[in-house]
Formats: sequence, structure tokens, C-alpha cells
Amino acid sequence: MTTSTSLVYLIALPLLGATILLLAGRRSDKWGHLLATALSASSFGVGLYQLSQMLNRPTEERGVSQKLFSWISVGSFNVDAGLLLDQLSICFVLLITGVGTLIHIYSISYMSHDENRRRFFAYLNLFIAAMLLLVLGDSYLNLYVGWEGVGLASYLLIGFWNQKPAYATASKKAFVMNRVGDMGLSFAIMIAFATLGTVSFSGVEEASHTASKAALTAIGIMLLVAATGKSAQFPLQAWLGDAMAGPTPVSALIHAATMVTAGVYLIVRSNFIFDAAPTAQLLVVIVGAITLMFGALVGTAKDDIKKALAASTMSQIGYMVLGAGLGPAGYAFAIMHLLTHGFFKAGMFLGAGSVMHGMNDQVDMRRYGALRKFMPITFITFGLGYLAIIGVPPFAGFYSKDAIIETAFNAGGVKGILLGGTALLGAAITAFYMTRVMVLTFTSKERWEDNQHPHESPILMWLPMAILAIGSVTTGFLFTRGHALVNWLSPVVGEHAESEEMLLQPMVVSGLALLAVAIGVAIAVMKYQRADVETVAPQNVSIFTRIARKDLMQDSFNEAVFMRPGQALTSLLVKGDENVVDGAVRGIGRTALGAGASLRKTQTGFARSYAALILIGAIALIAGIWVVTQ
Amino acid sequence: MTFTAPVLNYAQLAPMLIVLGGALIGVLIEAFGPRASRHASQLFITVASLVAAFAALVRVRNQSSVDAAMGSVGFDGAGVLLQGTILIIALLSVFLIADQENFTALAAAVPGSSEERESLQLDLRVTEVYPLTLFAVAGMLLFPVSTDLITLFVALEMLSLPLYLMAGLSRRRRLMSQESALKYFLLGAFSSAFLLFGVAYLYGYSNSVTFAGIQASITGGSGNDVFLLLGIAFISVGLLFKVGAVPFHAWSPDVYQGAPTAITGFMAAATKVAAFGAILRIFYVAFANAEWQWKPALVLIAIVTMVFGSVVAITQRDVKRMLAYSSIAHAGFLLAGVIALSKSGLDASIFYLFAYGIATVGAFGVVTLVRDSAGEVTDLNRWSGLGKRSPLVASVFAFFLLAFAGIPLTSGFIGKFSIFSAAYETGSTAILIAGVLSSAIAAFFYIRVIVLMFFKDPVEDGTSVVIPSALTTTTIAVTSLITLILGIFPAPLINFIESSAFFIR
Amino acid sequence: MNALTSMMLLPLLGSLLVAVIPSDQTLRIKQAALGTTLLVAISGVMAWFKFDSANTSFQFVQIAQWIPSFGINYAVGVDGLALVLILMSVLLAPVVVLAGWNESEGGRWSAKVFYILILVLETMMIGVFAATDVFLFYVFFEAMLIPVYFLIGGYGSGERAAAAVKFLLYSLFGGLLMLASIIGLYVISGTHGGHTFDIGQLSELHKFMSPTTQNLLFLGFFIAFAIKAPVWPLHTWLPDAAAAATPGTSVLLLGVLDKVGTFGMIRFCLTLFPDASKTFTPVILVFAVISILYGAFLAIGARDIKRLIAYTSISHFGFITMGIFAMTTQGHSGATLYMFNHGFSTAALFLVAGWMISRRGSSTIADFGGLQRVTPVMAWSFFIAGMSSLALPGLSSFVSEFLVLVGTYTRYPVAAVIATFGIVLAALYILIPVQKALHGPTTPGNENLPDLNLREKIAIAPVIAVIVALGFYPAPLLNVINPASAHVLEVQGFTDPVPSESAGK
Amino acid sequence: MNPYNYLYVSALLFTIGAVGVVVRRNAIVVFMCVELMLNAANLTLVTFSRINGTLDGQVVAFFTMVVAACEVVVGLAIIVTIYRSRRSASVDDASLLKR
Repeated sequence: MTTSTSLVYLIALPLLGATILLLAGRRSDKWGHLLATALSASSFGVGLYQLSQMLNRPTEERGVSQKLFSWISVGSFNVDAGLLLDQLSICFVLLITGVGTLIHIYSISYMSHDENRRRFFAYLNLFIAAMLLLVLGDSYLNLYVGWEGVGLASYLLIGFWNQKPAYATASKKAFVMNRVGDMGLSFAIMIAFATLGTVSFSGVEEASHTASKAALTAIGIMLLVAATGKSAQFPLQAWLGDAMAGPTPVSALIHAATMVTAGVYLIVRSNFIFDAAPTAQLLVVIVGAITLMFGALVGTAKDDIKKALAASTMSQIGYMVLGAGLGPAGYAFAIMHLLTHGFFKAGMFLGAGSVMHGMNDQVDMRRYGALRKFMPITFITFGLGYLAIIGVPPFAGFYSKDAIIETAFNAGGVKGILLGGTALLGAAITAFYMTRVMVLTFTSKERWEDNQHPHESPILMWLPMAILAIGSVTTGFLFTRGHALVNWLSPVVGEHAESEEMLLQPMVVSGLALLAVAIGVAIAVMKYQRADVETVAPQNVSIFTRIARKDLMQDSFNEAVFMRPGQALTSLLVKGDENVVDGAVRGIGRTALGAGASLRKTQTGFARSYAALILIGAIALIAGIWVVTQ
Repeated sequence: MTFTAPVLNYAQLAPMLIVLGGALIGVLIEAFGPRASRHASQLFITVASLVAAFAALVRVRNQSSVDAAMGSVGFDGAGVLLQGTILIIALLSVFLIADQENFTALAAAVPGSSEERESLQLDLRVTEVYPLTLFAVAGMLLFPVSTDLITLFVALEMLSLPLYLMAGLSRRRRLMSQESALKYFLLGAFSSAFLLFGVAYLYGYSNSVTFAGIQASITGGSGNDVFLLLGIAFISVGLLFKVGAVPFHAWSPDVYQGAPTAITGFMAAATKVAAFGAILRIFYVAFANAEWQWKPALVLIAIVTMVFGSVVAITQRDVKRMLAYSSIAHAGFLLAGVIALSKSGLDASIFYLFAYGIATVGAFGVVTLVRDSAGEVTDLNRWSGLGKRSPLVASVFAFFLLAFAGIPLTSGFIGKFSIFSAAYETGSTAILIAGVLSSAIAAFFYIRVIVLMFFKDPVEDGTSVVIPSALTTTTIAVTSLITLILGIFPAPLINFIESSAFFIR
Repeated sequence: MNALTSMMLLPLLGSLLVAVIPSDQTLRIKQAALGTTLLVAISGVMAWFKFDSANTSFQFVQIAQWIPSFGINYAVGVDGLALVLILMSVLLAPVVVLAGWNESEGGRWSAKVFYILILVLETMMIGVFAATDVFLFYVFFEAMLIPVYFLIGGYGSGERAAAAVKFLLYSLFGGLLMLASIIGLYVISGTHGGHTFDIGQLSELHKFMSPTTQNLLFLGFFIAFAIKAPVWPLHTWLPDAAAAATPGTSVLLLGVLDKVGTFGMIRFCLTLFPDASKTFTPVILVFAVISILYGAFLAIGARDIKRLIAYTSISHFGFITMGIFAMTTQGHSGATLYMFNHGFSTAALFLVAGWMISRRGSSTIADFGGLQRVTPVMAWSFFIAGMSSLALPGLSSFVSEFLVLVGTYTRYPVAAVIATFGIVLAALYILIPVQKALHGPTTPGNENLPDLNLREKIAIAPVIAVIVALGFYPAPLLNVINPASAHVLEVQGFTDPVPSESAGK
Repeated sequence: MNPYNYLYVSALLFTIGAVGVVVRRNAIVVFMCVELMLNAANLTLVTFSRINGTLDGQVVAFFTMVVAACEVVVGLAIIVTIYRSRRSASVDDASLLKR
């Protein structure tokens, strides 16, 4: 594989930015955000350069690697600090740096009133660096570093306004639940080393040809656990909703476009493991299917615009995971949906941010309405994103999502029908709740609080939105043009195998999908455009609505099953340590004292009793010696 | 019948004779010397005779003979070492005794009587304590070198009788002091009766009063084992009483507390050396071959002694009683050396005796310094915050306590290590374990005292540390220095003991 | 002059220097102490460069007779393991002195005593790691308790006296058990080619021991080390001690002294009693895993920030112990590296916590709040230290913790899997105090706490620098550690398990 | 007649003395009991001397007498002082030192 010396700059530049801004502190308040943006942009530049290099090379030599130094080397456990840039990772590099830079620009204006803007940008750069390390690392351990790095960055950014206790809690929740996933990743690495003797991608891939199904299944399942944690998949999805506590650009970059899709990257990157471990693969699709329904259902009940978007993110990633679980047929589509989603979801989040910006941080959609005329650009960009996500041709979402649904149907047998059906239903619900968002926010009647003066956002904010909107219009078309992306990725994820016997023709699937979408849209429009909406969520609603509002009881479940018992155990142990363990020790001391006190009493002070003692002693001594002698 | 004049090796007897001579001169001075200069001259005589005795000992240190005095006194390396130890300890204790403050002006006077008061006012002091000390020292010197039962018994009485009296000489709390004297005397006499009875049976068993003879007949196996058994048992009672081994220990806490502190220190240190010297000799020489008979019993006694001493010491409120119980525990440790019944056991015991004796004198020396208007303060609670009042004294005392506890870099640690390894070497695992456990318990109360001195705040009740006299200072300084040096560079002494410690048979 | 010996002498000389400076010139005293520790640190680093990591035998060896008749030598020398720990100790010492610049005030005694104790302690810290003579090791092992005891009891806060006593008694008890084992070794060595304490010769002895003997001797050592390290359930002294001691003392206590336990497990338990180690490995692993989770849970439940850090250490020591007894190169190197890293991350945590406490006047976590906005630098330092304590990748602890887990998994998967749950708990026990103390609204009483001053920044900066640097580039340490741990395992007759799948393929 | 009988007698005397020490209160009497024990020992010695046909036993006996005499001197001195200061010769009254 060709080596390069410039890969490290991709990571080094944003990392440098973060370091400078954090160390310089307030001194860099003036220029900090500019530096950060510049560095992120230059990293994007490096990415483009790498792409051009890559295009100039023949397909099989496109992968580039760079070994920096030997990181950990003990016995047979050798891990280099090495980077790997291939057709898969370049997609991510460009997505991260590109969208990242746009969001930097957006934030310059969005955060301009925040006294800690500099720190915000430092975190953003830190995130970019970590995320790039995640996708560039050439071994599972290096990936792990980036993996937890983005976790840290997300923790810092979710808790950026941690003076609000709720936000601080949200950030902690996110970190801890991610750690549960990370545990899966470290298990995977341990198993890989113990069974295959290596943790590098190339090594594992090479060993996976010979390794036993059992080992690979174990590794695969553990990787899936990791993915569910990072990508907010069932059952580790609960943190994403609360993560919206972070500033909106963060939600756009981390919790929509990039970090939360790391799980998909991990699965696709580990395709060689999952291809050889059907059980693990089956679990992947199941998780994906469940999550896409889960997210969709939650999305229908949310009044907080960001939470609604978050739910839809969860659901869309469900699609990606589902796709990734369908093997070589699906990897490429999963990635494609990931990329398109990166554009339109980021765009919509920025749009939401712009709305909040104009409605002085109101997030309740029941207090929006008819904003179309007050912020037209936002409306248009958001609208394009909307069309993309619900999958209206020719917008990006149509191509990517449709492909996944199709592949799902073609997975074969009952499995295929179930998965396809789920995906299709999901599409309908997506259409419903996204339309709901659209209607409640931009069309329908005004339901503002008093002294609201909605206004369009400054150019620094709408420019990135516009660019992303363009992306969400065009990308799908570009990627599918002559299977561009599929062929591009095939060297990494394996030849794209079209399944011979098709359950349904592509046209049929598309037709069904469009039908589903139409139904969803129709219901939503009827329910929200016609009827006028209460400004406070009505309480006399069906049990389903209530459950959906409570994120399908996920938090209640976690509390009941993990938190409360955990707290109980903790307090039990604390008491036990004090009374039982330490008590035992103190008990020994007390025993000694007691013995001393009672033995003291033999010292009566009477000479005669001492004499008696001596006499008894003498007799005992004689007796003793006598016994021994006889 | 013909009468052969006794042949005495005066060079080897010199140390004892010198001390006895000094004692007699002391008596004469007490009788006829001018009262004004009495104290000075007494002190001078005592110190001089002790030093001279030591010099005489050094002169003959390399000699050894079975019959220094007609076979009833053996002279050998072990004897030299033990006698040397006793002399050094005695000298250091005399420095403490020299502080008259602690002694009654007129022992005969009734406490609180006009007689006593005027003798105090006119400072008409009687200084009989010095000759008494010398007599006791002479007895102690004789005790470990006596090689026949007569001498053993005589030496025992010779060292005991003066001590009985000295115990009653305290100036303050005279009732207690006298009580301690009485208890010590009655019980002492009681136990020496046992010893004598034992002597009788041993003579009956072996038809000889010399250790050599007894050993011979034990090896020969002739003679009635019942007599041997009784003999060993009764003699052990007498000897174990002197070292304060359980269950013959009961006297020591009371006596240690009641007697004048300087005397207590002398008694605790020197008597132990002498008595253990005798025990070692008689068990190593005379009873060695009857090991299987007495060893189990002695092991049991040793273990009980260690544990009892340590456990009871925990709850003591009086520093002198606390030290008394700790000395009981140490008696237990020392018995381990007797049980070892090996060269290394002998070496270890002698080293331990030296180290422990020195530290004990030092510790009691410090105790003499803590006083209030009514004399010494031995109530531990009133010792609290001593570290604030006078850090130096407190630190020194703490150091001695650490030595007793056997913390490394003190002589106590080397002693403990050597004696336990010796015991374990000859298969007494039980001793080792018991020793370790009781050391752990013992640490508990040594540390308690340290906490009291350093981590508790002083109580304002007039307790103070007096400026020690030059002599007392010397004692404390020397003892603490030795304790430290033996902890860091014990090699010279150990080598010396190793090369010269043996029992002549 | 021998590098190690000189390194040990320097602090002693320093303490003498401090001793001669008049007590009222506190600043001079502090400067002298700081200067000394810096000198030692420099010489430590120089030794580091002189060290030849390829050579697995002891280096900088110096052997001088100490107590020849017991075969005791002053023998020092280091292999990679010892060198790393010595380096850690000497690097932490100046940091502690600088960070705790004012700790010595408000103690029972003058600043002078404080720094004398610290410097003496440093000598012993170096000695305990450098000793290649078991007896010498034991001497340092026990003697170093005393200065710590006075540091806790004299300068600590809250229940300092009680905590100090608890610490001392616990350790003494373990030490005495170890003494019993040492005596056992000594005696056995006597019966096989002469008394010796040389670690090299003793490591041959196990061939002559019966399994029972070996197991008992092993336990004697292990329990002592398990108390030091602390392994559940012998840990209860640590939280009290750490909570009572000054931050600086706590750093030395948890950062350095406790390492003696884990160090001893490798150096003595494994090398002297290989068979017994194998016998007990399962049990020990169970205790280690319990420690990991137990410590974590108690940390989560802790209200007092110092106790919290102490409990996290119990969890970390569980990891170290597990790594040691996993008997794989990854486990061993990981454990050793872990000892080093834990030293620094705990140091950072404790120092910052100490500053927080001294500013706020309370060590209850709930009393803090919103410090991130009031004192950003202090908050960040605490945060980074915390991140390294929860083993965030990119910080030093991650490398070691992951090595331990991987190394354990290859031989004992179940233990590793259970232990891995510790990383989730770690996230909780770090993030809870972070949220309560640093995040959230600024609670009353915290509004105008001063941020770190220059001295404090200078003190904490190198620690954090080390934490970050070693996270990215642990090679310098690993290169020194690997040969040592490989050597230990080779002596043990262990080889890493081969990957199950790629075996033979 | 059989000399061993003397041993039994002396043993009996010794026991009486020992028991006396334990049961009697008056210091003088206690002391007398001790003397009784010593004399029992003497009797034993003499008997053995007779049985064994050597003089050593009798020599010891003489020594014992002398020593016993010394003991009397010291002992009475102590007892008298105590008596003068306490107006009582009961050993049980002297029990300030205990525990």
C-alpha cells in the first residue's frame, strides 16, 4: 500500500487549533474563532488534496497509509500510531472537514454573543481532530482513541452551557452511555488480540479468512454494542435526545452529521468480520430495524424542534445500520445514506438553529407557525432538506433511502419482507413527522409568544445552510450516477452483489415508497395545517402519544433497571464498608482491649493471691512436665 | 582426713570481689563517714568499684575455667558478656539513683512523721541505697556464673535481699513503696523456697550439686526421674519468678510501680540479665539433655507470657505498670532464646538482654524526669501533650518505645529478629507465630503512648519535665545512643558475642 | 559513588541542612527542601539515562557487608521495574514540596520537622525500591512507616491521630507477618548453603520448600503487600489516612508508598515463591476484581473528595494486582506502567483537590459548585487529572489500563471481562464530582475563590505534561519495563498464550 | 527405717508451708510459713545426703540456714516499717497497688 507523509496534517491542524485556543485562554478571544475555522478549512483542503492524489492512482493502489511511530509494543501486542486513508475513510474525511468547516462558519455568528465562544471553537476543533483520528486510525485501538476522543468532545459541547444543571446531567449521561458502548469496543479488541493475535484492520481482515465463526461472531457482536452506544441505536439510544442540550451547531455537526454515524463506519469498516459472522450480521439488521421504527415513533410526538430532529436522526441512522447489516449489498448504500443524511440533516439542524435565533431561543414548535414569510431563506433551505429526508425524487434522500429499502426487501424470504416492510412503514412515519415539523414551524398560523420579532439570520448563518441545501439536492443524484459511490467503495467493502432473484422490482419499491410518503404527508397536513394547534401540548391524549412523548419509556426503563439498583448497591456497599469490613477490623481491636481489661482483674493487689498463683503455676508446671515425661 | 586448702582464681573472681569490697566500704562510710560528704563519697565509691570491676573483667575476658572457685563458679565467654552487661547497666542505673530527689531521707522513719520531716529539713539523708546497690550487683554478677546449686541459691538471695529493701526507699508515696517492698519480699522468699526445694531434689537425683554432675547423671540416665522432674520444675519456678514469667509474674507490676523509678529501672534491666544468665546456663549446661522433659512446658510458658504481657499492657493507665507488663512480654521473647537451646539461641539471648537492658534503663530514666510538685507523674493521661512541652524528652522516650516494639533501625528489631530466627531454627514454629502476634498487640500500646505524647494536647495540671541532672542526662544520652547504634551497626557487637559466647562445661 | 546510594544520601544531607536552619526562617527551610528534592530528581533522571534497558540483571549494584553473621548486606541495585518506580518517586517529591508549599503551617510542629520528615521519607522511598537484600528491604519497608505516621498525625486534618494510628497498626501487622516469613526464609537459607538475604540466591530456595511451607511464607509476604497496596478487604485504613493527611502526604502515601505493595508482589512474592504464586493466583485475581468494582462503587458513593480519590486508588490497585497475577507480558508491563501513571494522575487529583479544599475550607464535594467559571485553570487541571484517572485514551493511564486488560484477557478472560465494567463505573466516579464541583451554577461561597497562582501552576504543569506525553508516547517507559517484566515471567516459566485462532496457521 | 519416709514428711512440711503462705493474713505468720518451707527443703537435703551417702546435702543445709537468717533480718525490717506506718501487719491491707 502506498505511504504518505501528509495524512497526519489532517488531524494535526485542528488539534493544533484546539491546543492553542485552550492554552492561550482569554488572550485568544479576539481571533480564536477565526483561527479555528481557518484550521478546519485547511484540513478540508488537505482532504481535497488527498482525494485528488487518490483519483490519480489506479483503483487497487488508492489506499494510503502513514506510520508515525510505534505506540504500544509489549510482547506480541504491537500497535503503531498509524493512519490509513482509503476510499471509505476519504468520504468521511471530506464530510467531517467539509460540513465541519461550514458549521464553524455558521457558529461564528451563532455564538457571537456567547462570552466563551473561543472555548466553543476549541472544542469544535478538538472534535474534528478526534473524529478524523477515528476514521483514519489503521487499527481498532487507534480507532478507539478517536472513538473516546469524540465522546469527550461531545461531552464538553453538550455541557457547554453546563451552568444549567440539566445540561450538565445530559452531558454526563451521554458520556456514561457512550462508555457502555466503548466497553463493547474494548471487549472486541481484547477478543481480537486473544484469538487473532492482532488488532490492526489489515491484520484482522487477513486473519478473518481463517478464523473460526465463533470468534468472529463474538467480535462482531461486541462491535455492534460499541456501534449502538456511539450511534444512539437501540438499546443505548437514550442519550441522544438529551444531547440536544448542546448549542445547535453541535447538534448539527456531532449529533446529526458525523459522530453519531461513527457506528455505521465501524460496522462497514469491519465488513470482513460481519460477512463471516451471519449471526452478528442478523443482530445488526434487527437493531437497525428496531431503531428506525423507534426513532420514527418518538419523532411523531416531540414538540421540541431539536428533539424531533434528534429522533429522526436516530431513525435515519437506523436505516444506515439496517443497510450495513445487509452485507456487501448494503454497505455502499448505508454509506451513501450516511453522506446524504449528513447534508440534509445538518442543514435542517442549522435551519432549526436559525429559527431559534430568530425566535429568541424558543424551541417549542407549538409556539412557531407561519415563519415562512419572516425567514424565507431558512424556509427554503429547510424545505429542501425536508424534501430530501422524506425521500421525494430527485432529492438526495430518495436515492439513498430507496436503495436501502430495496435491498431490505431483497434480503430474501420472510426476513426480507419483514425488513422491507419495516423500512417502508418507517418511511411513511418519517414523512408524517417531518411534515409535522415543517407545517408547525413554517406554514400554519402564528402561535408566538408576545414580543417575538422573527427575522432572517445573517449571511454567515444562511450561507452554510444554503450550501448544505444544495448538497441535499444534488448528492443523491451524483452518487448513484453510474453507481459512482458503489464502485468507488467496492475495493474496501467488497464487490456489490446484486441479489439475483428480486422480491420486488426497483420501480415497484420506489412506487410503494412514494405512496407511503404521500400517505404520511397527507395525514400530517390534514392534522396540523387545517386544524389549529394548541400552544401547549394537550394532556388528554392517547396512551400511545404519552408513551411516545416519554421516548417510549426508555429513561424510565434505564432508571428502573440500572440507575436505582446501582444507587441501592452503592449505598449498601458504603454502609457495608463502614460497618462490616472496617467494623471487623475495629472489632479485633476491641477484642484485644476487652481481653486486656478482663485479664487485668487477675492483678488483685493481694500478695496472697499472687502466692496462690505461683503455687498453682508450680503444680501446673510439675503436672505438665509429668505428662510429657510419661 | 586431710584438708586441702581451696584454690581460688582471684583474677577471675576479681569483678565480684571488687564490687563486694566497694559495698563494704560503703557500709563503713554510712556508719562513720561525715554526713556532709557522705553522698559524694558513696557515689564515688560505687562508681569507682563498678568501673574497676569492669576493668578487671576486661583484663580476664579471654580466660575460661571450670573452677574459678572450686568448681562452684565457672568462668567463660558467656559469663564475661553477662557480667559486663550487668556492670554497664548497673553503672548507668547508679547515675539515675544518684538523683537523690527520688529517695526517702530516712527509710526507717514513719511516713509523715515529725522524724521524717525534720530529717528532710536538715537534709539528714541516709545513703544506704549505694551499698545495697553494690551488694545486689555482686549477687547479679555471681548468679549467671554459678555452676553449682549452692552458689546459685546464695547468689539468688544475695541479689534479691538488697532489692527488697531498695524497693521500699521511695521518697514519695511511701506507703506504696513499702507495700511493694513487702510484696516483693514475701513472694521472693516464697519462690526462693521453691528453688531450694528444687535444689534438694536435684541433689537427690544426681547425688551432686554441680551442674556438671547433674548433666552427667542425666546423660547417664541413672537416678530417679521423678526427682529430676521435681527438681527441674521447682528450680524453674524460682528462676522464672525472677524474670517475671507468667504465671509467676504477678509481683512485677506492683513492684515496678511502687519502687523508686531509678530502682525499678535497675531492677528491670539488671535482674533480668542476671536471672536469664542463670537460666541459660542451667538449662544449657545442666538440663540440656533432659530437653524433651522441660521444653514443651517452657514453650507453653513462653507463649502465654508473651501474649499475656502484651494484652494486659494495652489497658494500663500508669506508665511504670505499662513498662512492667511490656517487660513481662519481653521475658516471653527471651524465653524463646532459652528454648532454642542452640549457639545462635545463646548469642541472640545475650544480644537481646544487652539491648533490652540498656533501653529499659533509658526509658525509666526518662520517666524520672516527668514530675509535678508532688513528685513523678506516672499517670499516662497526664503525659498527654508531652511532645509539645519538651519535644526532645518525648522523642527520646518514643524512640525507646519503638525499640521495645522492635521497629527497624532500633536495637530491639535486631534482637527480635535474631532471637525468633534462633527459636524457629530449632523448630519452634509456635513461638515464632505467637511472638509475631504478640508483637503486633504490643505495638498497639507503645503507639498509644506515642499518640498520647505527640497528638494529644497538654493538660495544664502542673506536669512538667525537669531539667535532668548531668548524670541522668548522661544515662539517657548513652542509652539512646547505644539503642540507635545497635539498630544501625549491630555487627561489631554481634560478632563479638558470636566469637566469645559459650558455656564451659 | 554508586548512583543509588548517592541518591539515598542526598535527601538525608538535605534533612541535616534543614535541621541546622533556625526554625523561624521558614522560607529558607522550604527552599532548602525544594532544592534537595530537585537535586535528587535530577540525579534520578541521570540514572535513568545511564540505565541499560537491554540488560535484565540488576544495575548500579552496590554490596557492602552489614551484619555478616546473619548474612545481611547493604545491597542495592535496580532493574527496569525498580528504576521506573524510583524515577516516579523522585519526580513526585519536588512537585509535592512545591505544591504543598504551605502545608507545613498549621501542623502540630514547625515546618522544619515537616520537611525533615519528608526528606527522610524520600531516602527510604528510594531505598525500599533499590534494596536487593530482603532484610534491607524490610528495614526500609517498616522504617518508612514512622515518618508517614508523624506526617499524618502531625500535619493532617480532622481525625488525623486516629487515622495515623490505624495506618501504622495495619502496616505494622502486615510487616510482622512478613517478618515471620523472612525469618522462615532465613532459616531455610541457612540449611541450604549458608544464611543469606540476597534476593538472587533466595529465589533458588523454593526448590527446597514443601508446598505448605512455600504457601505459608508466600502468604506472609502477600498479606503485608496486600495491606500496603491496599487490596480488598484490607483497604479500610487508606480512606481514613488519605482523608486525614495533607494533600502532599497523600500523594506520597497513595502515589509511592502503596506502590511498595504491588512492587513487592512482583519482586518478592513471584520471584521467591513461584509455585505458591501459581497456587494462589485464582484467589488473588478474585480479590483484585472485587477491589476494582468495590473501590469504584465506594468512590461513586463518596461524599468527601479526598476519600473519593482514595477509593478510586483502591480500584486502580485492583487493576495493577490483576495485571501482575495475569502472568502475561502485557499484564506485567501494563501493571508496572500503571504504577507509574497512577502515581502521576493521583498526584494531580490530590494536589488540585487539596487546593480546592484549602480555598473553600471544606472537603465535601457538595460544598463546591460551578468552579469552572470561577477558577478555570484549577477546574481544568482537576478535569484532566480526572480524565486520566478514568483512563481516557490519549492520556497515560489508558495505555497501562488497556495493557492490563488485554494481558489478563489472554489468560483469564472472565476476570478481564468483569474488570472491564470498571471503566463505566470510572466514568461515573469521575464525572459525578466534576458535575457537582466544577459544573452547574456557582453556589454561594464559591463566587470569589482565587484561581491557581503561579507556584501552583508551576507545580501542576509538569505532572499534567507527563500524563499527556506518556499517553501518546509511552515507549520510553515501556522500553525499560518490557525486558524486566519479560525476565520475571521467564523466571516464572510463563510464556504468553498464543492467539487461539492463528495458532498453527 | 526407710529414709524415704523423711522425704514424705518434708514434702508434707513444704506443702503446709506453701498453703500457709496462701491462707494466712499476718505478714509475720506468712513469713514463718516461708521459713517452714525452707526447713522442709533442708530436711529433704539432709535426707538425700543420707541416702546418697555424700555430705554435699548437709553443706547446702548449712548455707540455707545462713541465708534464711539473712532473710529474717531483711524481712523483719520491711514488715516492721510497714507495721509502723500502717499499724497493721496484715498483708491484705497492703493492696494499694493493683490492676
